Amino acid sequence: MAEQLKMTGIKKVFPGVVALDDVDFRLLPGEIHALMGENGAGKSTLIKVLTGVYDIDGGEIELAGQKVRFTGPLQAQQAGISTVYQEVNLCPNLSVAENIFIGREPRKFGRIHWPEMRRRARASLARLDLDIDVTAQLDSYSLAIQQMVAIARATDIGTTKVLILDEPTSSLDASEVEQLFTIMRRLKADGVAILFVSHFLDQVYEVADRMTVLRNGRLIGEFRTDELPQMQLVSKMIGKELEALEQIEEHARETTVAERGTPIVEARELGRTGAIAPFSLTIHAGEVVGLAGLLGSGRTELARLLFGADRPDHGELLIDGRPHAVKAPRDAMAEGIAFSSENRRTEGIIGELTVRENMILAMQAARGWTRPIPRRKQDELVEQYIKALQIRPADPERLVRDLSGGNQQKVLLARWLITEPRLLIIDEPTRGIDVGAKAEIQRLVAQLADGGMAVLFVSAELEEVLRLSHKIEVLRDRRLVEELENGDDVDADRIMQTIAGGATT
Amino acid sequence: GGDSDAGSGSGSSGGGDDKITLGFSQVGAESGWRTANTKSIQESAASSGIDLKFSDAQGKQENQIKAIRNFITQRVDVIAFSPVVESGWGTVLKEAKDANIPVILTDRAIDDPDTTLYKTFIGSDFVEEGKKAGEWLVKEYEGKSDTVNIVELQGSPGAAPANDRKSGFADVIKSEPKFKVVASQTGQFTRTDGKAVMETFLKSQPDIDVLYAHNDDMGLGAIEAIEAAGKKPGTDIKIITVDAVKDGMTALADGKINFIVECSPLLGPQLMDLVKKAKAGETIPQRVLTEETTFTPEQAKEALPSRKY
Amino acid sequence: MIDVSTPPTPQKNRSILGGRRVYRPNTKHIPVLATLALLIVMYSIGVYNYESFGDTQVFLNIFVDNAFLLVVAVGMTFVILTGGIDLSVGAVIALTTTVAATLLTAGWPAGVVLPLVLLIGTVMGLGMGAVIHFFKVEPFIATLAGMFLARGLALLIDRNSIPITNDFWTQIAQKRFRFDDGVFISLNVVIAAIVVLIAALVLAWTRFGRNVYAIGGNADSALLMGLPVGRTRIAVYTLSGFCASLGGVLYSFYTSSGYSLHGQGLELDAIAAVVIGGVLLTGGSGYVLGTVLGVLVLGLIQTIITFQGDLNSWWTRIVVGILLFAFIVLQRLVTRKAK
Amino acid sequence: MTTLLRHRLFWPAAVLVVLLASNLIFSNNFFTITLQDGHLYGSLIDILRRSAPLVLVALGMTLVIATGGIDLSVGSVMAISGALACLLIGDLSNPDAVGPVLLVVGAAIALCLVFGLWNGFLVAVLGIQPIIATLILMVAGRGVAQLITGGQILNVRSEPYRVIGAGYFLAVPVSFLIAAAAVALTVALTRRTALGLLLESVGGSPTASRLAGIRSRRITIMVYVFAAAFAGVAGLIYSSDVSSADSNAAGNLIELNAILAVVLGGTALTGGRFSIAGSVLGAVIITTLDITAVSVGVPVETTLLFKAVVVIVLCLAQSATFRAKVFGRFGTRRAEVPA
Ligand SMILES: Nc1ncnc2c1ncn2[C@@H]1O[C@H](COP(=O)(O)OP(=O)(O)OP(=O)(O)O)[C@@H](O)[C@H]1O
Ligand SMILES: Nc1ncnc2c1ncn2[C@@H]1O[C@H](COP(=O)(O)OP(=O)(O)OP(=O)(O)O)[C@@H](O)[C@H]1O
Ligand SMILES: [Mg+2]
Ligand SMILES: [Mg+2]
Repeated sequence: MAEQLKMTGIKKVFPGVVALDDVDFRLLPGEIHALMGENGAGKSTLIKVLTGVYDIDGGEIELAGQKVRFTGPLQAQQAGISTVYQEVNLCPNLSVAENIFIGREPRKFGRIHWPEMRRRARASLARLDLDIDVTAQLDSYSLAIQQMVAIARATDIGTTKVLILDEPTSSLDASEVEQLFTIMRRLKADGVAILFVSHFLDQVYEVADRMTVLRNGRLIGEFRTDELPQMQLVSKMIGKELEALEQIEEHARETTVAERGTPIVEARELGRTGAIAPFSLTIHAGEVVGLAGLLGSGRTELARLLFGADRPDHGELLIDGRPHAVKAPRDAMAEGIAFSSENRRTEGIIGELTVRENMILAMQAARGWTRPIPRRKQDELVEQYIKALQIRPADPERLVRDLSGGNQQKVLLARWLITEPRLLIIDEPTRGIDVGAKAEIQRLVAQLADGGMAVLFVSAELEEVLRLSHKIEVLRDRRLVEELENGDDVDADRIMQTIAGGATT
Repeated sequence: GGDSDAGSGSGSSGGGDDKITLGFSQVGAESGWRTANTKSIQESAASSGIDLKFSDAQGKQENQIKAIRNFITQRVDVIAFSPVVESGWGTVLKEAKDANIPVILTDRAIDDPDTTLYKTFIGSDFVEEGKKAGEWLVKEYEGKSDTVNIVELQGSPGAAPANDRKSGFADVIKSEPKFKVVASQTGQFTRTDGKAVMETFLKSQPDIDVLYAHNDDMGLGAIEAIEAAGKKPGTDIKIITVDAVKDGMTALADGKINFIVECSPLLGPQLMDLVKKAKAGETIPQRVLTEETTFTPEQAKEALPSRKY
Repeated sequence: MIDVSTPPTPQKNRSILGGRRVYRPNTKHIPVLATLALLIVMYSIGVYNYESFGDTQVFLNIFVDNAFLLVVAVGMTFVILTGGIDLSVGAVIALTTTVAATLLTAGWPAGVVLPLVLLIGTVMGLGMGAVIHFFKVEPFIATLAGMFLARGLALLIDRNSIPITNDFWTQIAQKRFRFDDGVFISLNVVIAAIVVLIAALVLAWTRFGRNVYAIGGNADSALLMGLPVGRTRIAVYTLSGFCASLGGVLYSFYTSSGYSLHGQGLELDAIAAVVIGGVLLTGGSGYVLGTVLGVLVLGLIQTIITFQGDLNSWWTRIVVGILLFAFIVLQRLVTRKAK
Repeated sequence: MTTLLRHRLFWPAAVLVVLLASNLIFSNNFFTITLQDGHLYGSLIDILRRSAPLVLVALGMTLVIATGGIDLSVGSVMAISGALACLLIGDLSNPDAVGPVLLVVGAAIALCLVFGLWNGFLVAVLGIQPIIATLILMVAGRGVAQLITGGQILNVRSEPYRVIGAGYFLAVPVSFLIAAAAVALTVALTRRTALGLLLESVGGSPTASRLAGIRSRRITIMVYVFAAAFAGVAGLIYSSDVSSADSNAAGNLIELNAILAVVLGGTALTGGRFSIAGSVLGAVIITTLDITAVSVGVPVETTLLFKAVVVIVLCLAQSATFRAKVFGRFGTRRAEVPA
């Protein structure tokens, strides 16, 4: 079959980094092709080079046999390439409907046909099984919904010949992922060539026909999915043999909380109107508490209340058994609570600061501006965490915005670990992180908990929650519905049932 | 001190009683001269029992037009204003004329050919001021044939006094080729800029005989620069300025300035007379000149004790 | 201010953006509604305190006297919506009036001069937009240079003010639409109204308009979404340049003169009007209607000052500041509460 | 060589050098520095001395801009501080005594601190957009200054006061020393403590900063206080230079020049990373530009054009994209889109 897209000898150099070095890549019509690699391997860069976001430093691109070189995403889009970039790249100030249709709004008499646009937006979201108010501003929705909207935008274009999805599932739940896959399969049947990036190997194996593996900006090879077992794929991505992976598998929740004294944090009927119904919850030292629930069920809201990112209007919060008014993140930090937001781009990293500065930011904020952390101490800490989290490139003076998505996430995590909190609240910490690093982070969490740190762990990935947590709080419709001790009787099905509201309590 | 009271108007609009209401739109408060002008008008309005509606245009023509339009809607008896610029008053003055409100121009003229739009113009003639400055210079250097190097500190570029004082002066001195304006820059009518520009002149012009500044303030700033350069103002460099505000007169009396052309801001009493006449419908001359003179150091010493501003 | 927190959603808004929420104004409309409410309050205070303040003509005069500002502010709205700024507008007005007056005095026909001067501003805007887009120069600096350039050119052409005596020009300048005895608006107001209307339609109903919002929301994202960011950005500055020169033409109708010092500081008034009207300076949020209200606020403050009539120069400034302060703080508090 | 070319401040520095060199052509003793009455005398000394107010204002502006704000009120604050100082010194029984004059200076700066707090309060606590929040003080503040001076120019005869702006210490201009001290203080404050980092963080992303536990409110207030304090000192220098307070002229349009200086120095108006050295360089360039215009004899009508041209050239020289397009490849990235 003739390639729909062919890239040969692609080279891309950023100051100080060779992001892509002589990479070949091809995409056939009617296939789903996974692009695999560790964080910073060059996946997103390859995509951006293709759609003309970046200039190419070498190599050629052919689209349906024609040599092309796009000067920008607009041209690429006009040529039939539709893309979901890694971070949610939509306009927060526009309505959901507009975000789906901007640039190709339905028009009548030369003017935008708003009712039609809303109707079609609803229809296109319905295909993803999402029923939301499309006239509401995009930023009133959670990141997951925003991601769905981005997907809806890309999959709705009728003339698409190539569909590119760069980690579209990073904050989606299982059911949303299924919806997406259904759509992908349908498009594939229509002959669309689909490029799919994900760090979830299961997902890749579920949908992809073939895969291309990158490592350190170099092409490792192109494989048929059914010919490359998962373990081998990982070793090709990491470039090492498989011990690393083994470690993940074997680490289960073998650790149990030794004794539960006074809880570090206790929420009594804490709530915030419109965000989450009053809930009660205790978190003890050394305990990992997982939050499970569907998209929009209120996990993030719950976490934010505990950290004081939003103000509760109901109930009280006890820290070390004493009532405490947590009015702002600072107050929570003073009590040793840390919170890493799910939305790393707008609420997490500060792009124009360096890796080092981003990492020490929270610690510095806690100390106040008059007591700067000595430079030597900074360098030590930063070096330690760059190593521990395998941040690449391991250059503390690089601007964070020039890092790959996964590495940005690690920087954010490091920021909070450096503060050595008593309670670490992490919302989707493994979003967009590769298998190796994910294992690393999971191990770290377990280790920290063993060392006495309490962790509130929010993840869309149920497996992960199950594996790490001692206790799982299930949310439904912005209400804490059940608390499950993570024993042998608890598994994904059981939780799904609770989430769905069918479990007997 | 900051004790100057806010105007004298009672706040209620005209009509009803037989008190004359005068709407006056001032250019702004861009200089000490202007403030003295405002004060004079406010004081004389109060003392001659005229209800003054005062409006400050903050240096913008559009504000002035707005103010005049508002005076018309408020039906004041007489409108007076110091035009920010010369041109562009036809429309709004026609409205005033249609509403039968007499208009008096103060301080600055307008260039509308239709002179029926206003009753009279009272104020100084800037070109004439420039000429007076030039004439003094010509007389001062009478009989000498050496080149006279002149530096000029202009007012804000485009402002009518700056334009006219420059051209009046140039007209007079061009008759004798020995007068050479070697440098001419704007000092924005302010002391600081006057000083700054003079500092640079002193370095870029090896030989300066005369300084002509479009107002006292720039001249006063320049004096500081001249002194800092180790020269004697008034002796090493002769200085001519315009305005005759108190500080300028003091410097003149001290011999640091050689000649000042007066430009009097005290239009108030004359204006109030005209207002009364206009209201009564008496005929008044189209052009009323303010009484202005020039000062030499000796005259300055005499005049200083009785100087009001 | 009694009921500002829950005013009914205007019919028009509902049809554009409303949909299902009827019980609460769209949060995006709150700043505009708050401004409107406060404006009414302010106007009522004026009527209560000053005799004949309530005359229709006093109100209409605000439009008559600010038509050019309104036009300029509309152009500025587009620029600010994309997150930019245009400091050159005041100077472009000066340049426009100077060129127009010079050419008319030289005997050029009005039919040639009018399009020509409109072109001047447009081209300047285009140039600044191109520099901003292609060379990634900050809008502030690019337009500041544009401001120096335009005023410098005007000054070079003529440093005196030049009267305009051209028949066509004076006729237009004195054209009045009378409704009643002594109640009128000028042609300028009509032109400004048309500009406002077109701008509102463009922003709400065209792709270009929506792209403007998108760029203001997040220019990087807009680029990745395949929107013509560069084209839109250049267009926005071109538009602002056009509006500025149209504003200049209106200004020359208004004052029948050309002068290199016209419109000094007008850029700040325009920006203030836009921002008071609820447009975010960071871009992406706001309406032309808000800008109209912003201009009205400035005009109303000016009118109140004139009616007060006993303020000397410095008290004028202080009172303007106080009124501005009161207005903005109240607007802020109302908006915050309603959200 | 390439690292030198790449350095952020290379191009501004190059422009400065060109400006200075062009002076040399027109006045051959431009670089001569002599000792006159026991102090240094020469054009270069003039540049140092006269840059002082702008450097001070630009310093404060840099910090404000780093947090993503802007301060339009600096000019008015300058006027107020000079006016108050002159008023108080006029009331002193012995204006030549150093102690009381220092007290007066302290009082003037203290008042400025209050104004800074006021700006900071509006921006950080009430959440008003900085441009509008500071516009209030910009308008009203000049009125206050005029109120203090009664609209007149207040003269003072006080030797100690004169020293601030026109005096010399060890043959070096005091105003220059003050500015240098302020620069040193700012550098120490932002780079020796964590203030710089926190400022850049707040400017880079307010939301993320809040979640990282930064007291952005306090920091924002602080920078406005700084800006006002520095503006106050600049106002003292300005008024002391000519031993009088002119509340109209003091600080007129300095906000524009200061912002220009900051941006020329490489700090983006959107906030975040800032460069103190860059702002100082920018301020010196602007002062040199003004002096150059006079010393090479640019006619008044063309001064603005001259300034426009230099600003444009400087901006283009600084724009990597422009250099890439004109001189070949210097940068590789076309669009700066975050990963
Ligand atoms: N704008 C940029 N400037 C400099 N370096 C960059 C830039 N964008 C990416 N890089 C570097 O290029 C390399 C490849 O990054 P890329 O974003 O393509 O990785 P990725 O494979 O998508 O990783 P992830 O799975 O974490 O998203 C990284 O080392 C990154 O630091
Ligand atoms: N199905 C939905 N319908 C309407 N709004 C929703 C829905 N899901 C989420 N939202 C919006 O998302 C916002 C965030 O919800 P929250 O962050 O608490 O969810 P979450 O459980 O953390 O889910 P996520 O996995 O999306 O982060 C809410 O403010 C809500 O407005
Ligand atoms: Mg990536
Ligand atoms: Mg969430």
